[in-house]
Amino acid sequence: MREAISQGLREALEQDPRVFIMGEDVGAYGGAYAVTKGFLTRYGPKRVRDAPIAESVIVGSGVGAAMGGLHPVVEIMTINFSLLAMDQIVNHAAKIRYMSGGQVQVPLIIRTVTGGGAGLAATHSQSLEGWYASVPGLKVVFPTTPYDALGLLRTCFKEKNPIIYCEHALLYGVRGQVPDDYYDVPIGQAEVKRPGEHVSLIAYGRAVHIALQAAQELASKGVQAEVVDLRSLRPLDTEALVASVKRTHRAVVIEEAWETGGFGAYIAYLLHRQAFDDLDGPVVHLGGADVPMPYARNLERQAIPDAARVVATVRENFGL
Amino acid sequence: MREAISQGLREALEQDPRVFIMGEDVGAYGGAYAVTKGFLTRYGPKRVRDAPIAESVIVGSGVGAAMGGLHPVVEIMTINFSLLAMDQIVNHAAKIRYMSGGQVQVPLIIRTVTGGGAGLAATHSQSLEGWYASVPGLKVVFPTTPYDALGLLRTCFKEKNPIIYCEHALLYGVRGQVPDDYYDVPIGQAEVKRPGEHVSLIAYGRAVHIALQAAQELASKGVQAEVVDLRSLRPLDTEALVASVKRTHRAVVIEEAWETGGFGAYIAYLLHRQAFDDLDGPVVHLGGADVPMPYARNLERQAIPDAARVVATVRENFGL
Amino acid sequence: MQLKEDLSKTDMVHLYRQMHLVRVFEEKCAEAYMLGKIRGFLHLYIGEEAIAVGVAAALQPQDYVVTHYRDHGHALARGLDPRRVMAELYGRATGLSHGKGGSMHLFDVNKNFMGGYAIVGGQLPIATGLALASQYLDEKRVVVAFFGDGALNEGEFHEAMNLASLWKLPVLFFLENNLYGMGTHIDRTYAGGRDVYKAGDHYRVPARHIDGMDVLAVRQATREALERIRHWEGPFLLEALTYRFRGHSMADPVEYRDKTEEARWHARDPIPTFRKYLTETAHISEEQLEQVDVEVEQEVEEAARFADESPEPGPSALWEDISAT
Amino acid sequence: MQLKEDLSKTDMVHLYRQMHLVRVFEEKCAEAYMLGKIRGFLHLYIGEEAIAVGVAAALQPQDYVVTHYRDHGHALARGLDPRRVMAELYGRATGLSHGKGGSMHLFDVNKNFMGGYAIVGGQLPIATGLALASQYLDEKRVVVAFFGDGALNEGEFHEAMNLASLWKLPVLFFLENNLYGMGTHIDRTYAGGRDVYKAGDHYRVPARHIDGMDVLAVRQATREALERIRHWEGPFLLEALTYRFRGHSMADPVEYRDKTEEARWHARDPIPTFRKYLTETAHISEEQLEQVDVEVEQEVEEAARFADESPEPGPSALWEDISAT
Ligand SMILES: Cc1ncc(C[n+]2csc(CCOP(=O)(O)OP(=O)(O)O)c2C)c(N)n1
Ligand SMILES: Cc1ncc(C[n+]2csc(CCOP(=O)(O)OP(=O)(O)O)c2C)c(N)n1
Ligand SMILES: [Mg+2]
Ligand SMILES: [Mg+2]
Repeated sequence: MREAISQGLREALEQDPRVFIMGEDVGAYGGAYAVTKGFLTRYGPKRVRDAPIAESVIVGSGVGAAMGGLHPVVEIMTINFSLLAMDQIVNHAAKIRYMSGGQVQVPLIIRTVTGGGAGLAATHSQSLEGWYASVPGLKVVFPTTPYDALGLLRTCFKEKNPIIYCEHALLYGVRGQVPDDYYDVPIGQAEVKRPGEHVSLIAYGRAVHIALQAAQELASKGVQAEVVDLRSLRPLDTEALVASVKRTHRAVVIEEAWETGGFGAYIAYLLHRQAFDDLDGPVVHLGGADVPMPYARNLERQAIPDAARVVATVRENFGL
Repeated sequence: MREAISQGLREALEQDPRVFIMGEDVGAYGGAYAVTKGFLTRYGPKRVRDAPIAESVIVGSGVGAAMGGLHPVVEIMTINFSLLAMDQIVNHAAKIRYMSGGQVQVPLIIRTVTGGGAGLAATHSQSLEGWYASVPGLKVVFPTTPYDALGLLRTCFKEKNPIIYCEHALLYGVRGQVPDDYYDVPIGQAEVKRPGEHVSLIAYGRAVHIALQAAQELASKGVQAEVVDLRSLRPLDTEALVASVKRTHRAVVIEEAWETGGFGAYIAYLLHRQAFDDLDGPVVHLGGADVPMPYARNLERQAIPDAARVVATVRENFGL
Repeated sequence: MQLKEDLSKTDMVHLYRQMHLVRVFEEKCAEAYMLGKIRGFLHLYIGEEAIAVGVAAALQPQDYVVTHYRDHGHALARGLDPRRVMAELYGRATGLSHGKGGSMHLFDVNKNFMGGYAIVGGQLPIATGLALASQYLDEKRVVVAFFGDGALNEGEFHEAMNLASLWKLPVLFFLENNLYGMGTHIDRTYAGGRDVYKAGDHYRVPARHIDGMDVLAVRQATREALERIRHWEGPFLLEALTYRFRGHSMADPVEYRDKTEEARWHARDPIPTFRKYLTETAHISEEQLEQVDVEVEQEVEEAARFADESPEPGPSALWEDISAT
Repeated sequence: MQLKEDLSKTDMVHLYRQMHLVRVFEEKCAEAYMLGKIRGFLHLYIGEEAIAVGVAAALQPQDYVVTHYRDHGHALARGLDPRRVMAELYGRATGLSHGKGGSMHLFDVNKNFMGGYAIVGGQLPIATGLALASQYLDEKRVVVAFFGDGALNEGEFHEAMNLASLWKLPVLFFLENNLYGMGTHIDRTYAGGRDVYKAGDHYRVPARHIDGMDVLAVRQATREALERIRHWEGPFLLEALTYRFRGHSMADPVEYRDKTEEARWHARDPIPTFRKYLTETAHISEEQLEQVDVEVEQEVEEAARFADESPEPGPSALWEDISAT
């Protein structure tokens, strides 16, 4: 996964002189999660820019540079720190095109790491991508396989819009096939990662892997779960989700974010709205525990949905 | 309404020496929306503190002062600017108690103005309270009448937690009875603002008034709509909402915030989950248009739900 | 004011014309606001015209301008069409942004006018980024970023100054110090004292302060600053002392200012001061200036008429311009 | 180092003891981390001990301490129970926060240790607020706020310095300048040059810089700064030059630093330096210090044993301490 993202960035740096990378420790350090390791030596300090720890000006100057004709990739080390740049993201990146009546474009990629599970506690384990997904003017993508990571990134570079590109710290090690030949993955298309007929497990990010694990366990009990990966939260491929639910008549939406007000609950709502008569029972939203993330391993495990919880949710709610 | 909030603040200043007010232009200017007019002269600069335009340190020093034994009221002029203080609100105010294992309390009231409709365009018309309502450790209240405004504020001052107290710019002029005798309104109790049997209109903030208007129109057509005012988004009085829907079998959740990922969609989800068998059809979520708020009056009107839209929604979805 | 040899009479009359245009335009705005034709917050620049006009006179067409919500002056001085600015304020389809941005968010890419920003301080990181683009693409454009004394205290000022200095980006940070952020005096918001330009030292950014009521001084200082910046010496900080004659916005009854302070500043009104200079020192005739006044008034009337007669944006405009396809 | 007359031998041995405690404690942490007993990010303070210990020696019990995520040194120097700190790092119910905060978020209200903050710069506004409470309640407490050279560039540094100065709040802003923020050298992140303490000028905050490898110098400078602050003269900025001997966190292979630079700093290790001073100048016997070493090692072993044997928090702890009732 790490290598796929890295490849996508290298391709862009090599093919488009307007592309550059800017962020905290993207250069000399090689990126907090080693995605841009070796880039500084390879592409030089004009293209790979270590920035001061100052999230607001990192994003804001990315917005300005995009307005000025470049295609910046800014890295916010983790989505938790994006709270310090939230004004630039929400009030500026997302709105400038609209407020200018379409005069100004903001082709900006904001790479960031989201999610919990690594023992980093409350300030460092949040899943805030749902907030960004609710903002008109932004796009939010979240790859879960190396194939999608590279394919989506390629598409991001063709976009003229601000995009939040989410990476999950615990997915960097995920392995998978990446074709040698060029391909890309369009933004806004969900994908059925595993077909099934009894229940739809709808998820994004690391929750997709949890859903896949759960599907495997369920299969051993004769329940065929379909796993649908959003791949992008905004635009949201509602059609694909509805289609899945119309096939299975049951759905669980799984995410790491807090259950209260979670983006997954919005998806559950949409499914009720658009497939009410096809449903055997209410869609279930399974989110993270409504607590600041605790440090202790046993508590952290309780706070993040896992395969066992998904299986139990399916069984309890649908009697499967 | 303005006077009720002002009264609540005056009472607290008079009764509790630990209470002080801090924010941009709360003193000499009298508050951007005149809520603290005359306070500086009356209570002096120790209690009523004009702060530099620096949202992060306004909230952050409020957090610190609360940890140090005071009960600050900080004013963020509008919720749009709270994006600049988001880290202090979400990563600090909300989490310090938990991260300290309960050692530290943060009794802090953050007053802010939310919503659109005044021709202020995209950067100044947002309804972000739903984001805050999704954060464990915060409470979010939103009064819609002078009675609730004073009653909730009194309760806020009894709390030891950080609270976002939302005011809607277009509701300051709302009139209503306020008893002379002491009363308060608990946080976490929704209220039926108008009873009805055919459909529940669930709303918060200015949308409550829109729902009331819609209910009146519907009544003239023989449809009795029940209007339920959340009064607080977190804690959410799910029980009261479910009870209403169990009576009416139909519901529309109305809010100004963007429809995508809206907090109202979460409420709709909860209702599906907890009252599925009592529903005649899917709960409908009616939010603001998924656009950055436009300036032009006609476009802005299109972007914010109004009574006509509520009525149409009820008729189209429930054939009423 | 000394006679400036490098300015032709035509140039000087143009400076006067532009200041007068901003003034008359905004007086018209105030009127339209009272009639409900303009809504929302309306922040008038009246009293500060010498700055926008002096700076604009020193800029090249390729330079970028970004500013705050008090942006009509900068827009008109930069040469934006008053009709389209007014139409924007009226929320009409013919506005610069089809009525979607309004008073606080003016944009005109054809003039490299890259926006009015309504979040205090929010324009400073963006200006820094535009300057980065200019440097990166070797375009030799300078970015002028206007901001107020209130914006000084936002963290973004600090972050932007630091980055611009570190990377030697071509930004002119232009502080319009009108002594107040809304109702709060700078002495109660800024710990560094009155010589605000000295903030530059902290970031190793060269800085100067000038009289913001003197259009020629503003123009001259801006020219000198731009010269330095254009040779890639990095950013520059200019502080111009000025005064906003009206309230912060139309809603502000201005109860926090001392009347004698106001009177002192009114006596220094940049427009009559410059007019006097033109007639007395530069020997430009009263008649010529009266002629300019008439033209300006006609231009503003025409802008208002244009705005008034323009259609509202169509309902589909709500959904347009959100994302590029 | 000169012999300090105002310090008893006991006091001096205590300083040594505390530095050694921090060092040995953290070496144990590194070991525990490799064994998977401590998780997440672990940021070691090794090399910087003279600062935390020197400052703590100058503080009064009522003073508040806030710091960043690299907080074990400040916690132990402030007198927090090593057993409960270690238990917190192990994520156990007996930890200071019942295992809910972890390494980056240590708190102990009994010691007025008001938190380790893992958002760079985030502690500075909070420190300012604690100081406001102290001033408001006339408590004469000073707040010491530790932060790194990386935090300098966050907007919150600016906002906090400005407000603290404006309102004359009793904060000691204590900059631990170890030259790097993660892998990035200060010369590439801060435009103001190497004499960072001069940033104080901008805010009219008095400032000094000192040798952060000399525990006595740190103690002395802190005492003097606190003296000034306590007389309500407002905040003070102290910059101590130091070096982190290990990586930023356990995950950091430290490939960005020059080995000769590292060696130069290792030669100035504050602990052997001070030990040498104690034996050679202050005439404290080797035996006495060896005795201290043994005690410290036992204390750390005991802390690790305590942590290891402590239970995990019970499942209901997940839902506790979110809101006060
Ligand atoms: C981040 C943010 N905080 C607060 C406001 C509200 N506000 C608008 S203008 C203003 C005063 C700004 O003062 P200054 O920067 O001096 O500019 P001036 O209005 O004097 O031109 C305030 C507080 C805002 N728009 N954005
Ligand atoms: C707002 C924010 N941005 C980025 C990070 C990631 N991060 C953690 S520590 C650190 C470096 C801080 O350096 P400095 O302030 O010099 O402290 P030091 O680690 O050297 O003690 C960074 C970038 C963070 N925790 N918070
Ligand atoms: Mg001002
Ligand atoms: Mg450092």
